[in-house]
Amino acid sequence: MAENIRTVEHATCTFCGCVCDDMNLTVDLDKHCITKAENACVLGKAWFAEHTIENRPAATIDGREVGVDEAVEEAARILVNARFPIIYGLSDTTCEAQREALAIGDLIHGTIDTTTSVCHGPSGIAFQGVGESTMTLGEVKNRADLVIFWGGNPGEAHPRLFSRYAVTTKGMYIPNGKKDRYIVSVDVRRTQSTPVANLFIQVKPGADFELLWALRALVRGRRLDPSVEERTGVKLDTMKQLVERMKTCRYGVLFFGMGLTMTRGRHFNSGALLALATDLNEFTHFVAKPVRGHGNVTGADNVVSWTTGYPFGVNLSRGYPRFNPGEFTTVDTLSRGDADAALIIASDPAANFPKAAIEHLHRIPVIALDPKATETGKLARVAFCTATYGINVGGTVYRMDDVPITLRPAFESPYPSDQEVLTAIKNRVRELLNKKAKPKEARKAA
Amino acid sequence: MAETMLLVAGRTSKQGTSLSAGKLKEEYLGVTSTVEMNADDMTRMGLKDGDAVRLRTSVGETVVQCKGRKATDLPAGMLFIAYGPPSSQLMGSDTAGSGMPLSKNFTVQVERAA
Amino acid sequence: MSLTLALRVAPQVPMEAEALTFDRVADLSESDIAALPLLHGNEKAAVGDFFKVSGRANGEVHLEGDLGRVKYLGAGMSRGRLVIHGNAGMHLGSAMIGGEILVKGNAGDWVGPEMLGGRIIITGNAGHMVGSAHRGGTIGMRGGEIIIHGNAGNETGNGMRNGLIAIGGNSGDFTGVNMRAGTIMALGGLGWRSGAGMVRGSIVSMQPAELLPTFSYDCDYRPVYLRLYLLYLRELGMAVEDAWIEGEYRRYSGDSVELNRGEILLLNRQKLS
Amino acid sequence: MPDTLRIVNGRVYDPANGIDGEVRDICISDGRIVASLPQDAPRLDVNGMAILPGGVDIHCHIAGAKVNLARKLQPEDHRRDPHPSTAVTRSGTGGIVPSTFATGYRYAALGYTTAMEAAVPPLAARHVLEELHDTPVIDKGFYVLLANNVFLHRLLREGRREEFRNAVAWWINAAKAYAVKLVNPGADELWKGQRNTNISSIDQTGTGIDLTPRQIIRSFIDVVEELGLPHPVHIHCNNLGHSGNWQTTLETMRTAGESRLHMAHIQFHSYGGEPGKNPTSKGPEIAEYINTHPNITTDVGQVMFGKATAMTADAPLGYMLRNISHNKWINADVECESGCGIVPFTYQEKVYVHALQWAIGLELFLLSKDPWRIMLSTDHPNGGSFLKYPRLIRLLMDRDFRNEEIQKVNPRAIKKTVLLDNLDRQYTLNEIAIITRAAPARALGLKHKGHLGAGADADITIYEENADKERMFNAPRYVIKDGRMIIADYEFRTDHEGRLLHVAPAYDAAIEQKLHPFFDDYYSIEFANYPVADSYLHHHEIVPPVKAAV
Repeated sequence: MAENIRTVEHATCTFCGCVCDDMNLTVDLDKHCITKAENACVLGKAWFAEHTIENRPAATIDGREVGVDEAVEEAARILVNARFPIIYGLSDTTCEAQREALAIGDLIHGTIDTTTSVCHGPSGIAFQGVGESTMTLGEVKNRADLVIFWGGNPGEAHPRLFSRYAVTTKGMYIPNGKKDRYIVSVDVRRTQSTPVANLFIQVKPGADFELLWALRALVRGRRLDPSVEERTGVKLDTMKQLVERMKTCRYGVLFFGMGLTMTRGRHFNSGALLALATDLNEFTHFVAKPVRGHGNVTGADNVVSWTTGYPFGVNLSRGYPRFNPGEFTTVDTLSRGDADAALIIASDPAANFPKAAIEHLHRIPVIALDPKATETGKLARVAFCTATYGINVGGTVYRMDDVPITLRPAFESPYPSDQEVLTAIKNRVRELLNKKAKPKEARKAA
Repeated sequence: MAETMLLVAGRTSKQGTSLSAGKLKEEYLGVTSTVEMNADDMTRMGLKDGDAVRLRTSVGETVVQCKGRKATDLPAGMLFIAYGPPSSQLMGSDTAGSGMPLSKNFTVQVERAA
Repeated sequence: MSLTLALRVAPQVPMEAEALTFDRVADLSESDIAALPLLHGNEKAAVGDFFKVSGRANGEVHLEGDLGRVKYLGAGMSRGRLVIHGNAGMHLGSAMIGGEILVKGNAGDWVGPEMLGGRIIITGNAGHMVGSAHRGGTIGMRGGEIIIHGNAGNETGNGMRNGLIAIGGNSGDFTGVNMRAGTIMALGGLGWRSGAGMVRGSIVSMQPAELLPTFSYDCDYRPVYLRLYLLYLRELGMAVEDAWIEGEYRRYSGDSVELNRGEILLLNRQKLS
Repeated sequence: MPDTLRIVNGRVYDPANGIDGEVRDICISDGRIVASLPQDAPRLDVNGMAILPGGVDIHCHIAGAKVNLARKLQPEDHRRDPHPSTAVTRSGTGGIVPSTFATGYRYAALGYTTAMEAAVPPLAARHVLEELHDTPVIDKGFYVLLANNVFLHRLLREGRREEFRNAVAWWINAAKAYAVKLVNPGADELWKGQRNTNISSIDQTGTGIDLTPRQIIRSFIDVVEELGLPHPVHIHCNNLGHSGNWQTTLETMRTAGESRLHMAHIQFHSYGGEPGKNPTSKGPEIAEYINTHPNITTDVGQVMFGKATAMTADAPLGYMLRNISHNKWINADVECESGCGIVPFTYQEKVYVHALQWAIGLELFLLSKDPWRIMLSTDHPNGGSFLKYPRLIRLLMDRDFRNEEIQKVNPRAIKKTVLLDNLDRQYTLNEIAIITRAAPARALGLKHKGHLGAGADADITIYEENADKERMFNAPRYVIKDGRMIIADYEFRTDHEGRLLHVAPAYDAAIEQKLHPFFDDYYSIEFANYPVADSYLHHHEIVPPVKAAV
């Protein structure tokens, strides 16, 4: 039986934004499953173990099993007839598939948004306001002697951030790993990430901005009202000590999570943190990095940006890209009832979005692509079961620090890839649009 | 008698691993239907692990099971839940020109579900 | 009779109607107005597909119906008066230069972004980003007036450089964030973190507010300009109490993270007789 | 679309073949220029028009990680300049850092058919290739950043020359690059590891790496020569933008001895004066050195007034500009390889320093005697957009226009230059064809580009002649790429995917045994996953070495 066991070295896990590319996979080709994922964390092990070939129809229309071609036809028809079609998701698929989704958006004059808008979208807005001093993760490994985690719980959401990139790992100027670093954690509650920290600062809920702003004032030597202690729950002495540590370290890093982006203040919370890192460069080298969620959400940001000039929340109604979060982002286009059709790729808004948005998804024709059964797939008019990226499908993904990595798929899937389905939809959309345009042109000629 | 508390939604390992298994599977639905609560608050409210509580905001409500956490881990008046369909029921949809609904740190009314 | 455009077909998806400004329609016939372009979702349409056009402009143009989904009404307008009998959608009076827009209803997000001059009056509530800069930009409203009788959302006057924003009710979080100059008067309360990153300019409120730790108390005083502003707002029909005109204000300067030359004035309620 | 075409009745400007405005037929077959075609081949009559080879941009920043960061950074700039789709082309946005599709189309609409992205850390090579794949019409390639490569420094420090050469060749192959780029050699360790400090002299010691910039530069010049790369070392010198940096620039050129060296955006390196104080012009001195040293080629990096974006692997420079402009700022460290700084910037006519930079660029153009060695660039988008090239061409071709413009700028700056000292040279159309086409193609070693002789790529631009050269160069009437009519009568007729141009120097694979452990210790990605797979090349061409590798 040995010939039906395959090993894949240096494979990449696409579960979270760490995108660790040192997986050694053992694959049972008969059973279509990965039996062992060496080096994977608890999340990665589940990711590899659970993505087997399930017995699901490759395509359904209104829950009825159909051929992929028929589903493509119906999907194209929905998109071509819509006046405000939205395309959403895209963070759990390859850049190659993302590019096809953008091409469709261009053809149908739709609205394109990714899961970034409900993840670090606010950090993206903040970035557009203040810029960002940042780095690839290897710099943290090699150089960072001060690492601050703010408003996130990587211990549970990004388990190998600590061991592979940022805390215990040894690097060029950090020969002893954690011993050579000082770790600070700032959060509203203790989490599984807290024990790793040399210093835990518990900030009152909703006071992250005030604390960051106070640190900025201290870094710049500016006036600060003593009420800040009461407001943030953090002693002024603690703030001053932290500021001193930040100014005197050699290479400081601020990692931040959705404790900043999802709470009141949103992009201004992220902006305050980015500005703090920028300010500190007057004294030493300091960088910041949002800890991104899904495997290729950073790739989605990159592809949407290079294609349209904007990272997410892009509308093409006028035949060219426009950007406006709050207007063209998916929570808004759904809960306001703007969208009249939705193409959702590798994401499950029907399970995670605010109630009002989910209710609108029930009212409009939805096309869903996902390797797994989801709430969104359940309500979709057209649902495709696709092969899983990184497990069955090759392509490119970007790590949270913008480093692109090529996938090494483990075994073949009977299902088409997202890219294949999207390419088929794109081609059919183009044909339908040409047909639609022709009678008009003919009229004009006459 | 409902009490006002602050709900934090977030990710957990268990949510992550059960997510890979499938979001319509029992384990995932279980993980996302459990709210962590300060143990002292629970005692005061006469709640024990596994009891059903109703969480309500101006947007909607949901019934989930509660689970106690030490006061050092979770301050009094704070709740934690893994993202999922139950937390969605409580979220408002106004993104204030950002695209992001407030998904963490929002006030909820908490009471024992009958 | 004046020119009236009455909505007769409700848009099914968001509509963009930058043609509906005084400038564009004032000198046109009914049929020419009906032929002006609109964008209905991603489809090109004409004003006449959705509106019944009647009359001729005599200094005023009236829009009737619920236009809550119609964006860019009065965008770039430079003269005349546009009266909207109903709600207005997003980007009302975007980059407006002159004239007046009156909304007898509520307005969506982005009222008067990057506005240069003229006046916008909203009898109901306005959304977020009133008089603000667009994302990535630093220059918000540079002149003119926005008068909101109800409440306004977050980031009112983001990056504001000049002009007046007056809000009869509450203003949301980050009122006057990153403002460089100009005046924001929120007669109701201020949301969280007002004036964050402000360089210069004034934010005024009649209600107590919790300010950022980077704002510090200076003095109590009666600024003369404030009386003039309040009298002016009363003239415009806002409910301005005598005590506010007579009252003393606590002055806080900030944001110390920036130049510390902005001010927040809060009515000193203890000293009210 | 016929695959043959005879273009008749146009004036041909093909300096590489000694043709200066003669009326000649140009024949195209299967994407190449051919000596003749049957008489019945389809014809295009371009009476009254000028036929030039397609433009070649030897130095610009159009794709990759830093460009995309700069793009994402400036929604307010894109907003003003949308790029709508057409029946045959994709949509995008313009502004100072256009989206990829808009970049390709806009270069084509300017008559350019080749452009070289000038700075890519190898770790981001995959990214740049993905973006270049989405940059339509033009042929393109990129230069890989190696001057601050920690592993290469290690080999140099230990005198392991043979391994150094093999490692350089390995890296070029791993990235699929076209040339070797050095940026602020040896300075990254000071920036990242020693509290944001910088190098101030080419012979500086105490760089944290036990190497001087000069040692690094000389080693790369030798190795690139040994590898026979078609383009020599392409260098962004130390001290860019600092007053008094002309000495560093001269020293850098002297380091090359008789070897070929391409000096990037030399305008930014031609400043006199004291460090920290206002600069003066050393344009004439730098031009003189170039005039007397035929081994040196350069592109100017002209500053054009208006919006720009500084984007550079020279991170300390980015920070300096941030402190001047107080604009939003990006710093992006790339492990073991590079740094990066980005700042939106606006050049203003009345500002002394900006006007001086503008004037020094013009001095360099006008004082350089050999147009084959001074090429047109704005270091897009650092000195201004590539869309400003037509205006720059008019400044060079039209003395009266230039003098009018000189009157508009800061007079104190002009007095520091020789621009008003009877510098009345006007570039001829033939010389413009050299500095925008023939010379960059030759400097790049692209034998099939920059000319219209038989065997050349059929990359052709046809302009309506116009006394106003800005208008003339703003919009060619026809643009032909690989023999296909891309633009006719000023409109796009078809989309097209250009080629990726890269080199593949030979190396001893044993070097991988040395590299592997270093990657395990200090990189954050697996060694096996680092080299870029051929699947990213799509439509590509390997340009052979100018001589066999050693």
